[in-house]
Amino acid sequence: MTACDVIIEIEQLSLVLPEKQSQKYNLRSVTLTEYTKLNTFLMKTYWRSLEELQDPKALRIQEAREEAKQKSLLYKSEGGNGGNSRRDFLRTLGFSLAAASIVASCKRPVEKAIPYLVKPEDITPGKANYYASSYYDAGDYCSVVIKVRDGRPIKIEGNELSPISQSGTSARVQASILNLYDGARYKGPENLSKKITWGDADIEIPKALKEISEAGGRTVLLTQTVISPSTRKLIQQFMESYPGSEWIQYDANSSSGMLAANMRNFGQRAIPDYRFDKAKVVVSFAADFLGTWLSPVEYTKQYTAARKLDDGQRDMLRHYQIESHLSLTGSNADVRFPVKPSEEAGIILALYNAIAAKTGAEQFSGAESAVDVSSLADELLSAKGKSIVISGSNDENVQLLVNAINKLLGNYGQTVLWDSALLTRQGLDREMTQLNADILAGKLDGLLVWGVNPVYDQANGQELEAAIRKLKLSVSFAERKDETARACQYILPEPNYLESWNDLEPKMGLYSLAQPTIAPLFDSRSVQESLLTWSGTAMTYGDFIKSVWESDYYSKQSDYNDFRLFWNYTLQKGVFETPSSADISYSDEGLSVAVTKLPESQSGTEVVLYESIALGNGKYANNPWLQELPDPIAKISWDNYASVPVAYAEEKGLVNESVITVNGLELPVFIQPGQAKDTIAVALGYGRVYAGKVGDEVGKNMYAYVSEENGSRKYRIDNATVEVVAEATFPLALSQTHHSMEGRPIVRESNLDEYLLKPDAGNELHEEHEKHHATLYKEIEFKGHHWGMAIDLNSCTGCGNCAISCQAENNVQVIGKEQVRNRRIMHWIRVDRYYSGDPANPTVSHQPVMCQHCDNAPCENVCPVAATPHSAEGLNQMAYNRCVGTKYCINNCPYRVRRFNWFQYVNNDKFDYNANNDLGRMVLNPDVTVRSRGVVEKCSMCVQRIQEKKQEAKLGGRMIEDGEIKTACQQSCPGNAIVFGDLKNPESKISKLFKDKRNYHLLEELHTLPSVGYLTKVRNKA
Amino acid sequence: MYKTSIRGKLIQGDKSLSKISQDILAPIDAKTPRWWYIAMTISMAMFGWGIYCKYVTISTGIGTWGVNNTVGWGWAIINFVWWIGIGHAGTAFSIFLLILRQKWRTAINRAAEAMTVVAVGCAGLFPLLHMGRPWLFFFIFPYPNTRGPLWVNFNSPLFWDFVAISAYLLISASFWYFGMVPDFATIRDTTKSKIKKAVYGFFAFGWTGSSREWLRFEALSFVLGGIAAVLVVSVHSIVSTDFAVSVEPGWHTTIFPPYFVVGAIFSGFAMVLTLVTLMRKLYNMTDFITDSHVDAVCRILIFISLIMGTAYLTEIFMAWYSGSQYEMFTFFQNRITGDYAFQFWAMFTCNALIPQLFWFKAVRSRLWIVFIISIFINIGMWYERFNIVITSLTKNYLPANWATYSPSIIEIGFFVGTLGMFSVGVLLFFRYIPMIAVSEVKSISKFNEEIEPKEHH
Amino acid sequence: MVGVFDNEFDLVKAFEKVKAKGVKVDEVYTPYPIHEILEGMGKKTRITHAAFFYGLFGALTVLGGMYYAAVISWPLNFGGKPFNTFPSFIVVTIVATILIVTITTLFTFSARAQIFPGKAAKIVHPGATDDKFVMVLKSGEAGFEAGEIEQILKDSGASEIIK
Amino acid sequence: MFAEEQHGLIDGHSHDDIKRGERFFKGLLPFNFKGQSCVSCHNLVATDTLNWNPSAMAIAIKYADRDFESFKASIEEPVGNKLTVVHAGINIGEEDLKTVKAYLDNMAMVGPKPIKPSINNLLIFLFFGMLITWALLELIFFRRIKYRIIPVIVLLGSLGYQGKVISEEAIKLGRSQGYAPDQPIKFSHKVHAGENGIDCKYCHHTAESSKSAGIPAMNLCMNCHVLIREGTNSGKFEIAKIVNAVENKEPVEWVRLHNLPDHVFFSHAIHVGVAKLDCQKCHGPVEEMNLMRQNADLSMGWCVNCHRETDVKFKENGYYESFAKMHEEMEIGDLASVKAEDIGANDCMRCHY
Repeated sequence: MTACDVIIEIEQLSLVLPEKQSQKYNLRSVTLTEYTKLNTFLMKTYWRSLEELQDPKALRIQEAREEAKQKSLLYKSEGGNGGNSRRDFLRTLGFSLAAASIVASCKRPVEKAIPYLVKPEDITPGKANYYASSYYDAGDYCSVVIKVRDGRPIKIEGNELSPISQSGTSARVQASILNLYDGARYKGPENLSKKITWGDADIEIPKALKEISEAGGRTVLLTQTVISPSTRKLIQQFMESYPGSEWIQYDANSSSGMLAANMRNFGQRAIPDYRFDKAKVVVSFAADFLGTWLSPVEYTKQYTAARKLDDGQRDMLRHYQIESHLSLTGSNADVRFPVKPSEEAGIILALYNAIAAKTGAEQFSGAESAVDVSSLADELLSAKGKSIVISGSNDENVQLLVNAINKLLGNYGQTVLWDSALLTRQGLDREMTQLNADILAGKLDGLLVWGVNPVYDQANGQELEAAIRKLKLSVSFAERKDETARACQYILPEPNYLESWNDLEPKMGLYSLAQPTIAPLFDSRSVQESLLTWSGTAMTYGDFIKSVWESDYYSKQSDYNDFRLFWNYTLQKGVFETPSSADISYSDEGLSVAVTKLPESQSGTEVVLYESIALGNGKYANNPWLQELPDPIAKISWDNYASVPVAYAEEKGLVNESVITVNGLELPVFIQPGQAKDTIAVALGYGRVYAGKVGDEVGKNMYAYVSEENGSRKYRIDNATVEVVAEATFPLALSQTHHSMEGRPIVRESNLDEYLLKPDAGNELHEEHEKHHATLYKEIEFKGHHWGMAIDLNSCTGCGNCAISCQAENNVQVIGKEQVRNRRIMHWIRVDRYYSGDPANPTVSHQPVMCQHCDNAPCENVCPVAATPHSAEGLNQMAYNRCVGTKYCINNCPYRVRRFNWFQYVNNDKFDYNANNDLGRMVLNPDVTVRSRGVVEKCSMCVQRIQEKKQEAKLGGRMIEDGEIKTACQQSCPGNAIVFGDLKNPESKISKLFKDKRNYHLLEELHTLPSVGYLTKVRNKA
Repeated sequence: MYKTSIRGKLIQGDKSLSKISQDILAPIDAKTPRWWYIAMTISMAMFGWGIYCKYVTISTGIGTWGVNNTVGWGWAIINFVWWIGIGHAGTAFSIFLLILRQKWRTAINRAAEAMTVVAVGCAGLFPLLHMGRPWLFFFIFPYPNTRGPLWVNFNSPLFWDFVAISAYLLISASFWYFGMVPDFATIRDTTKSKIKKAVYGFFAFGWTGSSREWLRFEALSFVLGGIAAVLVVSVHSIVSTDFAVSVEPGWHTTIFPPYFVVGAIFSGFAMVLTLVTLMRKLYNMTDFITDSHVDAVCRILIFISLIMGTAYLTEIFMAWYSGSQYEMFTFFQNRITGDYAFQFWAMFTCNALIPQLFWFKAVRSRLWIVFIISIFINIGMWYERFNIVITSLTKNYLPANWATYSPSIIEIGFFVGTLGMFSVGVLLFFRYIPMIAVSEVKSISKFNEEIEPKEHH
Repeated sequence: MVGVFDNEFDLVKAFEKVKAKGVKVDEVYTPYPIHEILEGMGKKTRITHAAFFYGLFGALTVLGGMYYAAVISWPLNFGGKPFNTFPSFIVVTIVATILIVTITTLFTFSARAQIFPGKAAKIVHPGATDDKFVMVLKSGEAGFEAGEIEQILKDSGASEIIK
Repeated sequence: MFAEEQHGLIDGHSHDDIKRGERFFKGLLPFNFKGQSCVSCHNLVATDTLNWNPSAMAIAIKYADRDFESFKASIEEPVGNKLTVVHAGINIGEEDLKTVKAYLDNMAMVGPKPIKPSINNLLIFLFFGMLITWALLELIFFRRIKYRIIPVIVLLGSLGYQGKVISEEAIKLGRSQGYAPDQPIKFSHKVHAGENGIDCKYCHHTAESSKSAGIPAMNLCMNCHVLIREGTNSGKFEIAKIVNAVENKEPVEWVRLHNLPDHVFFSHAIHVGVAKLDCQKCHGPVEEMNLMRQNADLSMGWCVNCHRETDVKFKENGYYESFAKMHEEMEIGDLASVKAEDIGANDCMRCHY
């Protein structure tokens, strides 16, 4: 870096991204034609290189001319300034501290403004557009709205119109925006690492497919569960054009056992629609339905709705969780029983028997239950038709038993519905197992892999890889690098979901559309289009969907009498619902056999392999936001680890970061309160080896230990050999290291019965502190607005969606494992998790903490340079460009919500994440400054959103409506736990919540007068 | 009037005025001793490492330190307060003893003042470089600007700090310098080297020793002494407000200003003792820095040590008496016991217990024991600052934020660098500047009854 | 006429005698201040008074400046405090006043005592800064009789008399 | 081989041709043209902002890709009225003209000659630095000048000058008031907004509704210039650039004048759409500027002080009904007007987030 750069950085307060002039991509709002620039930039970086190869000489001359043109402009622009001599004077002066200011002006870069040639109608520079779309991957479905700013998708919001996700999203959905700008995406079609054109592929592959087909060979299209009706249709077409080809759906984290059981009981290869909002009692056997099980966003919405108390509701769902490792769901349960995984089946059987005994159904003998279930059975029976029993087990027999219990409880048709069955998981494991064996046995000729990664997530991945390499034809449609694609002959990258059309049917009768929000960044083509082309249909996939919708769905509605209107409105709303009903009856086929085949209780150590909240099946391991999201329970990022019970650790003398081996695999230890005795839990989805520079070699791949049992994948290791590796340590990036509240009134809670007697139960202190509210001097009066936020601790499940949503909205930087471990995580909103009670089975509390925007803010008083005063609207402001970084405010914030830029996190090779390349930086929100090294940052209550809505109101000459402004954390919160609004407006929801008896402020005894209120957590223990 | 017969001689040996000049100024004219070069090399090496660490800090960021989002201040602030404390000795000696008419101070105050200037210089580096963007330090100064103008926050203790430290540095440096002007004149008039004559002549500002000069010099000393006395109290009181004004448990307490001032004088006197014993040994200045000087400082240290002990106990009592669970936790579970018990007890032992050995004359009269104890006090005072800064920050209000802190090699290097800088400064002082205020010593020499007024013949 | 003495007591004795004669002593050079002489020379300094006014002026300026900046020019809300946070201002006022007093007094001293960088010393006797006490009398003064004065000096113990 | 090295070809032209062309262009080799040469109208270095004629560089770039015939035609048989008038009477041999073309082609390749940096200010600055050194040495060591006041005055004076330079530069730091760079097209606001009276918001039409006022897309220019192909001042050359840009889909790279630092968020909509400020309030008399110039210094103080002086449309805009108490005060007459500052316009969060 030259001296001038240094100074420009100083002068610009280094908030700009210092880039080469030619590639300068201004991330600020006022630039006119970011779209144009963007495309030029991308062409330059990725496409023009082809031309360069073709005619280097011609290009050189052209470049020379370009350069000359640039130069001429540079000189001219200096000439007009009259500052010519000044610049030169400074240029020759060199750099010293005293003359720093002088030198600074030496090289003010010439900024270009390039207007559109022809302005697109729907783009106004500086204004964002929103497009409804849908996210679907690895069984997670979410209806979303994409915020597109100057041609770039930059943020994902939940779609309020969707009956499934209802404006909620999950952390993975929020982070999916960054997948679009992932450097590990394939840039174009390849054949054995050589670039080819789509034309080549369209000739070679159909030829090979035809040859296989004609020779009577076998080709398999291996996909994840496909819920797109149009795609299912065109896959059928494709199968027909190549006889002998097969289509296998495979889910790495499968629900095969459930599907198999439902096929027996109901004849449906589907999963019924669980309605937690209609339930009074939920008993979950290791099903992490708030975190990862089936449709967690939807279930969180329903679950929290069934437990809300602020709208005069006086009844709450009661939640029992029986599980071995403390899951997100378990942490929210009213009653939780830690048991060994192999004991679960016995307990379910006992529960069945207890219920059967009272309902007069057949009882089965079996192993003794580890938990006394009689009272549970009574409670379930008293809530007949208003309860749900679920199990996370992937064992068909267990699921048959669970179905039988639900049947006995009369839940079908009440809380468990078949009319709107869930279609997002359809993979049957035995099909994949067979395919795996066939590939190894050489019984397969062609393999088309789309959206799955068997080389990574099958236990015999390496053998499989070698076998795939030997296939006659192997094609991967991978969007980004993965292990299976590496083994394939052809890589024909599919575009990101934000770049392509799609239609989805996540539930029966519920459809939604996905539309492109940006032109494909790379030379990619949707898989559907390839399949269409290869099956001889010359049609784009977008047109295909339209034709399918015109023929299939247009007739199912009566609102619009023109297909074009129907299509446009549906596209605008993103979702389309038709009433559906299914006439499905239950048959108890196989139950008596199933109970004999239940997994038996084991005596050895059992290892539970669970899906992690952040990474899921590991497909997006290269997404640094997800890698850095602390696990909601363990608060560890950037690794998977062996969760061991407290007692075990004490017995073996283990501490956090010790190392143990599990069946020979070394794993770092994390002592997890609530981990069942004799069990260990390790997350799946880590240990990718070919994911990209962020995701490679992070953690250990536990899929290698996934075995098979009763025809489905078994996420458990029985009788594991566990040994302590003496003296060894492995660093873990914990973002919270102390787990007890130390008796402090931080998370205040009560039980439903107490609350019903006295609404301020558990919150008596609040009134006490209010009484002492006194001040020496006149309080500052807020004239127009006073923004405030209320957080319902009863609704917060701790899922971590808010952290990522905030990260995307506010350009929060990723800092990597080492810095997280140094306790320097940048997340503006964090979810504190406390344990209380018995370490073997603790009570868990989640509490999101962000800047409390105190009216008597301690941080404001101590900043010497006035970088953080209070605004006239009650916000605690942070002017980055004024901050000199004394860190005093950090020290004086009792909540410790202020974050410091310890390093330059943007454009720094030491922090090689998304902000270190042009592509990754495209996700940055142009309305929020990118902070430089040495300044403090913190939650701003999304002031850019406040300003935008205020501007809209002012332009419309109207007052701001309550609920119009939504902060990023609030907008997509699946639990509706966060409410933002104007405290000056007595009618606003926030004003009402602040008067709620449950409302209190964090550390209110310090009289900091926070603008954030918390509503006490009310549990529903018996 | 000072009675030599009662309180011992102020200067040992029968020295004429000219002999006093010669003895004190000898190191300046003499050949540089070998140990000086060795010591200088070591100090320069330490200093150099410090500079490298500062370079790393500025070029890469504060991230190279061990501080984090919970513990925003680490060694930098500990060392800052420590150095400022040491920097109190000079002024304290000169001013308080001047006010108290303690004639014996004259032999020591120059060294103490020199130490002050260097120590405050070292101290000032820490708050400057612990900033995230030190190149913008001038934002802290309320100068008219084109930003509106945007001023500073006058409520911030850091702003007070900035004013206090810069004022203290300027004032103590001028106080020190103007005290030396007559001595520079003496060197100018006694030295044989032409270069020295010119250089010291320049620094002497044309001093001749005339009565008009002495008259105003006395007035100046009076004024500076008077107002600097306020500084001794104010500077460390202000430094203490960095902590006392905040809301952190263990910081938010009114005892801090007096407690800090006394602590500062304590550590300053200890450092003076360290330096003076060394000086006496190395330059054989036993005649000027007499046993009684050392004895007097030791006696003062006993007294201050008792105050320190009381302050510690008061703090603990107040934590309990306040009934605040956060305060209680900080003192009883994080200092007296807990993760930081060692640092607490090291502090308590070094500051409140070990100096009690000075009750024994046998201890006071053995220079090497005095030297060791003075080092212990310096260490103890460092631990005191560690206790205050780190224990409060690591475990504060929300347990979810609790974090540990350990310094990085860069932070350690920074501290070692200032130690090097300090000893470089002190060594230069030994070498080029009169270690003892010559004119002042001369003025007290008349109290040595050996120099009787001569009967004229 | 210059009288050089070896010690303070002789000088003071001679000084008193010369003064008693009614002869004005022009200047006395000593290695350290001698109060009898300083008083006897009859000179007064008003540096202390000046310092007081500097202080008064400094304090008012600082306080006024802060009030202007924080209340009038751009009032900002820090932590819900009133704009005029007088107690906070006091701290800075004290210290800044001390600084102002020190610097202005130093300049005053420098100007009045004619002690400034680069001044060439007019050395009457090189020992005056070491161990000699030097008294200078001007021959043009009223009542100056060379012989008489010389005798007084000699009697008081002058080690050297330069004419 | 030797010959080739000496007369090495650049882009198809020999060194000699280029040299010769340069001489013709600069009038060193005179040709018959009313005593003028090319350089009389076509600047080599952009200095005169009122020169409506295309600069040498602009011509060079335009004709670099075209053949000699079209170049020759533009000189000898120009189409535009203006060009016909000014180019009338040029008489230059074809071979000579070819060398001129060679010279221009070469210029398009290598770019204009760099301007040699002027170091006057630096020299003055260093000179004062030396004066300081001298004065110090004089005061301390030499002592040759009897009146000590002289070096003291020199010292103080020099320090003052250097201080002034440094503080002025520091204030100017990142500012560019008066910045008026040459643009790729000689677009005159005076002609459009002044003489032809086109409303600002016709071209900058998003100013009222978006944060950005918007630089008009080229197709907007074409609304008028589809008909108007020749200007009174600039002839056809400049307008042809617009047409060319639209036809060849080459966006025009304007040089931005108003560059706020990246940490400042400014919205035109609030100022133009809500506060109804005139464009001239900030941008100055644009209708009088041939070459667009940055009028205000765009400093924070400039923003903040305007907020202190400007009234808010408090009663007119329904949004401000949220400020109920202030409306009451206004009713009873306690409050005469509401300045932008009074509703928090000078809060940090308004511009920095």
